[in-house]
Amino acid sequence: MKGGASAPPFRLLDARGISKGYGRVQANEAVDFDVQPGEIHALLGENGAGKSTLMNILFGHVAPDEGQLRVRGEPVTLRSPHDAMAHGIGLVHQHFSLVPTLTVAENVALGSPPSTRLVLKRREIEAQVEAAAESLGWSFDLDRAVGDLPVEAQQRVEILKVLAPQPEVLLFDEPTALLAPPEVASLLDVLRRLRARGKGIVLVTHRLAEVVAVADRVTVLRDGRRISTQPVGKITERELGEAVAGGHIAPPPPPSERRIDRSSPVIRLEQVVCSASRGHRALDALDLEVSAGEIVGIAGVEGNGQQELFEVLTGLSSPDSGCRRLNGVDVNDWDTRAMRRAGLGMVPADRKGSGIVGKLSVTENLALGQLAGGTDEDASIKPWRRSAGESRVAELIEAYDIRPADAGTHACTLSGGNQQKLLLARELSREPIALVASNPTWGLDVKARASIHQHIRRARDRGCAVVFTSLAMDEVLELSDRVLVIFGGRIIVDAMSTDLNVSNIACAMVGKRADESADIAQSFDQLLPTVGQANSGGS
Amino acid sequence: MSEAAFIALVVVGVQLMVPLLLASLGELISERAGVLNIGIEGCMALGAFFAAVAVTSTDSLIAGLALGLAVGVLTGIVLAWLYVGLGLNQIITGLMFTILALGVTAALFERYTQSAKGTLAPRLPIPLLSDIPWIGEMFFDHSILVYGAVALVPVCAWFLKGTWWGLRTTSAGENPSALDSAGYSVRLYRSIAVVIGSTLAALGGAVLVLATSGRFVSGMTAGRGFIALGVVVVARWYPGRALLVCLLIGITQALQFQVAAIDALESVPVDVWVALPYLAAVLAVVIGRRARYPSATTIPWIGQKG
Amino acid sequence: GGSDDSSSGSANGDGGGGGNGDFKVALMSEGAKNDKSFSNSVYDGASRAAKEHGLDMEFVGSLVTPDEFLRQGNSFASSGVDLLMFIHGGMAVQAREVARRFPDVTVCVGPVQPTPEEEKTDPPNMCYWDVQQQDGSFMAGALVAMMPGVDHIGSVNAFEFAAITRQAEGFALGARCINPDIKFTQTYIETWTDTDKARAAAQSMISAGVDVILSATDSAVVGIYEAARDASKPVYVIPSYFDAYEQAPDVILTTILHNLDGAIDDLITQAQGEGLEDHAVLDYDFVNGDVGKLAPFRDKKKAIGAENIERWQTEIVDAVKSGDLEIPGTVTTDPQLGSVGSGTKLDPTEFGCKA
Amino acid sequence: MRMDSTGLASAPPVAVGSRRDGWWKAAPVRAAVRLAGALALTAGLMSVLVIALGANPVETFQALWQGAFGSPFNVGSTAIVAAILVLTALAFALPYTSGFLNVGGEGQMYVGAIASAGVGLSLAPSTPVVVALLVSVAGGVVGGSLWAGVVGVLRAWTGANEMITSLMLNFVAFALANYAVSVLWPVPGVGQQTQPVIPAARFPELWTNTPLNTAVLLALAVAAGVWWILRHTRLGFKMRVTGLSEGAARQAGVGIRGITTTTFLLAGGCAGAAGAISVLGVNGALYNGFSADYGFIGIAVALVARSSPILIVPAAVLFAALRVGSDNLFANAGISPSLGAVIVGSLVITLLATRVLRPTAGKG
Ligand SMILES: Nc1ncnc2c1ncn2[C@@H]1O[C@H](COP(=O)(O)OP(=O)(O)OP(=O)(O)O)[C@@H](O)[C@H]1O
Ligand SMILES: Nc1ncnc2c1ncn2[C@@H]1O[C@H](COP(=O)(O)OP(=O)(O)OP(=O)(O)O)[C@@H](O)[C@H]1O
Ligand SMILES: [Mg+2]
Ligand SMILES: [Mg+2]
Repeated sequence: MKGGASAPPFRLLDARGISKGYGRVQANEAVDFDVQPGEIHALLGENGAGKSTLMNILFGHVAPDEGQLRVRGEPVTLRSPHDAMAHGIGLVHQHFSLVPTLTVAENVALGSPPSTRLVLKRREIEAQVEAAAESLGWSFDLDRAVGDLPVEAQQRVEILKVLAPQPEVLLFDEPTALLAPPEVASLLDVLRRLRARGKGIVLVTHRLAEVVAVADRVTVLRDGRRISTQPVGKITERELGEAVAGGHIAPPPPPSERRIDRSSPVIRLEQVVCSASRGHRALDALDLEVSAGEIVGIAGVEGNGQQELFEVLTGLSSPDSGCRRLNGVDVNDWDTRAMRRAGLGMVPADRKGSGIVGKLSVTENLALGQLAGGTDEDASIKPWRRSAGESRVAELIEAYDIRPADAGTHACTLSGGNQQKLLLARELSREPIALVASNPTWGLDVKARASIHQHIRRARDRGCAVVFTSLAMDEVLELSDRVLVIFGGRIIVDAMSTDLNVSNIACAMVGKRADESADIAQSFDQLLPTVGQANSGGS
Repeated sequence: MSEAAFIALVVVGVQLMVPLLLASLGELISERAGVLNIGIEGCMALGAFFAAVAVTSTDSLIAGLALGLAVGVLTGIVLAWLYVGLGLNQIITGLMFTILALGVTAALFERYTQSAKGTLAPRLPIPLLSDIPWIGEMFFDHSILVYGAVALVPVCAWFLKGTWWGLRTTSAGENPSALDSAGYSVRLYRSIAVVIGSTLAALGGAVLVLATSGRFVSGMTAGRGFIALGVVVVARWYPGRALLVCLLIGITQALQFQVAAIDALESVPVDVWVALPYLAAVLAVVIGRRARYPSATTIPWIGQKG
Repeated sequence: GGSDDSSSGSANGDGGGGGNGDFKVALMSEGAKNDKSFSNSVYDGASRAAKEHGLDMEFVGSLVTPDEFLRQGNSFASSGVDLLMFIHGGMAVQAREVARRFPDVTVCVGPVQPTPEEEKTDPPNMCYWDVQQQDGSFMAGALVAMMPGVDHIGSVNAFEFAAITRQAEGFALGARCINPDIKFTQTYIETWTDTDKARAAAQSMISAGVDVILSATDSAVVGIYEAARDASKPVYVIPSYFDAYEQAPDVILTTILHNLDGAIDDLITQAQGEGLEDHAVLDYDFVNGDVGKLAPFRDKKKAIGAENIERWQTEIVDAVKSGDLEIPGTVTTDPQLGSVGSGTKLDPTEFGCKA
Repeated sequence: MRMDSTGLASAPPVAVGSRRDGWWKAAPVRAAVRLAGALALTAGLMSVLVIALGANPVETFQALWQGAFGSPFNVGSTAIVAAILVLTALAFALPYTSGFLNVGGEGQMYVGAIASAGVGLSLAPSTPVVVALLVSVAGGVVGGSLWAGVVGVLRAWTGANEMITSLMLNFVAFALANYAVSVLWPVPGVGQQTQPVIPAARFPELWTNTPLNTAVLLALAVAAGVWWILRHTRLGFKMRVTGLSEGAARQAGVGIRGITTTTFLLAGGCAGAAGAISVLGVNGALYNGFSADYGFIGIAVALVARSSPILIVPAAVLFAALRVGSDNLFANAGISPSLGAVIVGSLVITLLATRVLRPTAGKG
């Protein structure tokens, strides 16, 4: 369903020549951007292209260095978000700006325009929130702390918060980044409904499929500059992708044809049970086998046990019951150090939090991967010694194309993609027998992603058993030899990637078989046409 | 233990509770906004000293409270500037501030403090309530300072839960970027919380002086500010619970003076009593390990990133 | 006698006529010179001596650690003082070190007595002074026990060590000298300065029925006054060292004047006059130095009762003076009152009590 | 304090050196200007206070210098206090490097002092010098180590906030010291101190007629040892990694519990050695209240030295000079020695406020 294509009489919000620099980085440069009533205007761009900066400027949160803003044709200066709210502009932030310990109602209240009153009239606020939620067909337990809600409910609170002051222009900065496909579908539905009410909507996203699915117009930013603005109807996903990346993207290589010996899996979980902090079973009698030379991808809606699975696989936690085996040996009570010593490699989801250490040099970060060994002799890179193993470091920098190729630079100065390459270099240089990865390309742009995939495939070809979880369904289909779907702490689908399509997976991810929920399947076929077709064609 | 001894235990416990309660409330508000103020021991000492200065020159309870309060506000502004304005490391700044304030009061004490005066805060039995047997004597026959401090508990609770200020202050401590992106100044709300917190702590110091003849004695705060840090964790950042915890600590300390009335306690070394509140705080932190500081505590706000 | 709070520590004796203007004396103490207690009394005595004999006198208070005493002492000694006094019984080691290094300086430490070993190893310029603090509290205890209606007495003490313990135990023993059945309650509060804690301790005692409280702590005593004021019956407080009557005229019964000022004055006078003999030990007690004299009773005469005061004078004061009543001590040769609980265990009749 | 994945302060912005700007904007020049500003500010604040106390600021600062370095005795005093501060500073710096805040150095030093006094006074008087000294020092080191170990173990196994527990345990240690002097090993007739340790257990003199003794060498050796551990051992690398990112360290297979406990044991050992120096090298016995906040001043020293075991030595000398020099204030300027604490506090705060010091928690 596409919204009104006819040109409306005026622009709700019109930005001309917006520029904003942060030190040497020019985040926005002479950007023109506008929103009309009753349209969804998508904004695309690589990481760091300046999308969030533009949104923050439109919301009065960041002052532009240059440029002019008009609201309904009137020139305005937005000194703070309160000004923006007063002009009917609302922003759903890229990173949740919710206070986890406050209730739903309190969070919504926090986002409302300043009140001169002292007393917080809880009843009044709750009534307002309830009404707003109902108009979108949602219902909430208003007294619950937001931190206890699942991610998609938090997203809704975020939206309610922005809708409370009745804005005319709604800016959504990557609202779908943390959502799984079914939730994305329902969110897009909300956007359509808001559009139908005549609101002007800006949608920032990395997912081209979403743009094709709901947007009326699309603007592409690159390096802070506007590359193009055009109606969605006349553009293909491929063209969009190329516009964003600024070049041609190679198609992924076909899945490997090699035969895999599954008789003695490297990693094996048998009936593993693991409880989460809130008491319920995060992993519920889960079985998993990963053999040498295969890549197993695990798809699933966030919060279905992926985190706990990663922890159990890497020895960060131990199963409550059931059995964990590495090369056939029972390793239930091994910790991470023991698992690593036995040859396990791991790539965590938050590379800056628990992957690399920003304030250490590249050399030191590489040494980190060898710490688990008991003695100095186990390590080839020893920054604490005089001969630190420089030649090995140089070798790795070259092999993994880490830029800049300087062993002494602090890892925090590397770009996200290079940080991830460093992490992979660290883990794969040990020639692990198994690699466990969580969202290995999260937040990376297309080129970096391709490079990471290539390194993982090479490891597989060397005989490494690879298992990874990802929230991106297309990544799972693209990279895996075998696809599993995790739901409610169990593996409910286990099939070769060539036997699956997006619809099967999408249904499984919400715990339903395909025939039970034709509408969901349908919406996903529509949502991800290219990937869907590619795979259904192969089955 | 006799009835009279029990009543005395609670009465003394309630009185010992008061300065600690005020300091704890101050710390609590400041931590709710994301500022760990280890300087409250210093605030207490300054509040006590200046309350004594006021009292010795005017002989008035009001003057003592007023000067203690004013000094608390000033101290709070300085601390807010250091913690929030400049974004300095809160723990180190707080510790150094305490060393500084204790040194200043000790140096000034030798020079300025004069002789003490008579009772400043006489007992004020509450009509009717104080006639209730046991309870009346234990809780409703105290000085105005005790009632005042206890009355501040619901005020603080309401401030935090029932007002827009409280909502924003809590946000400043839990997720300052949420407050910032809603268009409010994180620095402002944190600063106000630090000022309120320091003022309450200074009042705690003033009460210490006003409840004992209006004389300042160097070292009279005796680590209460540090105990307050533990109280806040044990109370999980709720004013009502802070009241309970402080009362419990007060009564435990009062127990020390009842050893004569309880045979079983006679053989306990005095040092155990002295160490008890601190050990209790350690234990509470261990048992309540899930006691979670407001997420942004000790992290200075340096503006929105990205 | 009040002191001038705003004066600085040094009192240059220009008033005294033919004094020895070159003689310098320095005193070091834990407390502040205006603490209305121990240090204040020492300071007063030293100022008096300085004025009388025209000496240079310096007093530094608020010292905490032993190495601070040592450094401060060293700093004074090297700046050329003639008499250096450590006003802290626990600083004998530090005093000895300074005395060894500066043989021309007379270094005195007290209130404490040397052990026999120390006497052997000390340099000759080392001296000790002591005040028998139990004498005063013994007599105060006896007086209090004579008061109508007093059957329970108490003592709020700072830390548990001999110089404090002997005060509390002497108080108990003195009271039992008159009334063997009198009840005695005491608490160690482990602080010199926490007024609120002192108040709480006193309050607890009062609720247990205590009628008179001895203060064997320092500036925290103001908390005890407040507790006494707050009591529903008349309760009296007996502070020590410094006639504090004006601080709390309503509740102070009398003050035990350990005559610290007299002792210090006497010591300084001796030192600047003919000089102290080698290895001097100046032991001041009630008989030889008025230690333990009680401050004037003023309006409390009535509460005590004129006839009781008379009886006390003859039965106790005169008896002590004449030697009929011998108050036990705490020194190595006579350690009887040095331990906690001794005051309630010893038999008063052994020392010459009538009852 | 480490509170759930949060650092103390976020990293300072990376300085962007720009060659186009004038020399006066170069980083070292600006740092020097800042330092001078901080010192001037502290001196100004102190002058105000000194004048308020009725004394002459110039005389006061002269007296301070005299007191710290004016005579061999004073130099020796400064050196020995510096030795204590080096060790208490290391007790803060080591955990800080691993990302923990140990504000319990004062208490750990107390327990070290209690232990070494206990050992030193119960040895037979005939014990040979080397043995007696070694055993007594070891007693102090073990005592401090165990006391800090409690904090480490609680942090490692129960997640108890180490800042709060170490702070609270200070006060418990004070009570313990009081118990030792009044009940365990009292001197009859005198209060507030234990019996003296045997002479053989005392640090041998280095410079006659001054307090300077071999304890200074112990402190320097420990500082060098800590530097070596942090820079040149696997353990040190693990400690630094843990400090920079606990999550990364855990995933790299570093046993966080072991590192936490080890760190606190080492730190407590340093503080315990400071206690041992105070008993065996300064006072000869355990005294109630023997420390003039040395454990807390050690935090300031470590900060000024940016937790570098090498820089801690000169920083300790600076703070020792302030501390020792202030004892001379009264005799020569008529000012309360409490001013020493005031100077330390305001100096550190001004250094922080002028950004000369920028402490960051490791977790990055
Ligand atoms: N507060 C800031 N200080 C310094 N640099 C900033 C700041 N905010 C953004 N930048 C820089 O500006 C550029 C644009 O950032 P922006 O967040 O707008 O990118 P984006 O397109 O939203 O990227 P993403 O897809 O990762 O969200 C980046 O290089 C970023 O590092
Ligand atoms: N603190 C810093 N100091 C120096 N250079 C930096 C710093 N942070 C980022 N850079 C540089 O700025 C550039 C942009 O960084 P950014 O993190 O925005 O990259 P990115 O868009 O995430 O890249 P990638 O596609 O590799 O993920 C990179 O070349 C990086 O090396
Ligand atoms: Mg963005
Ligand atoms: Mg943390």
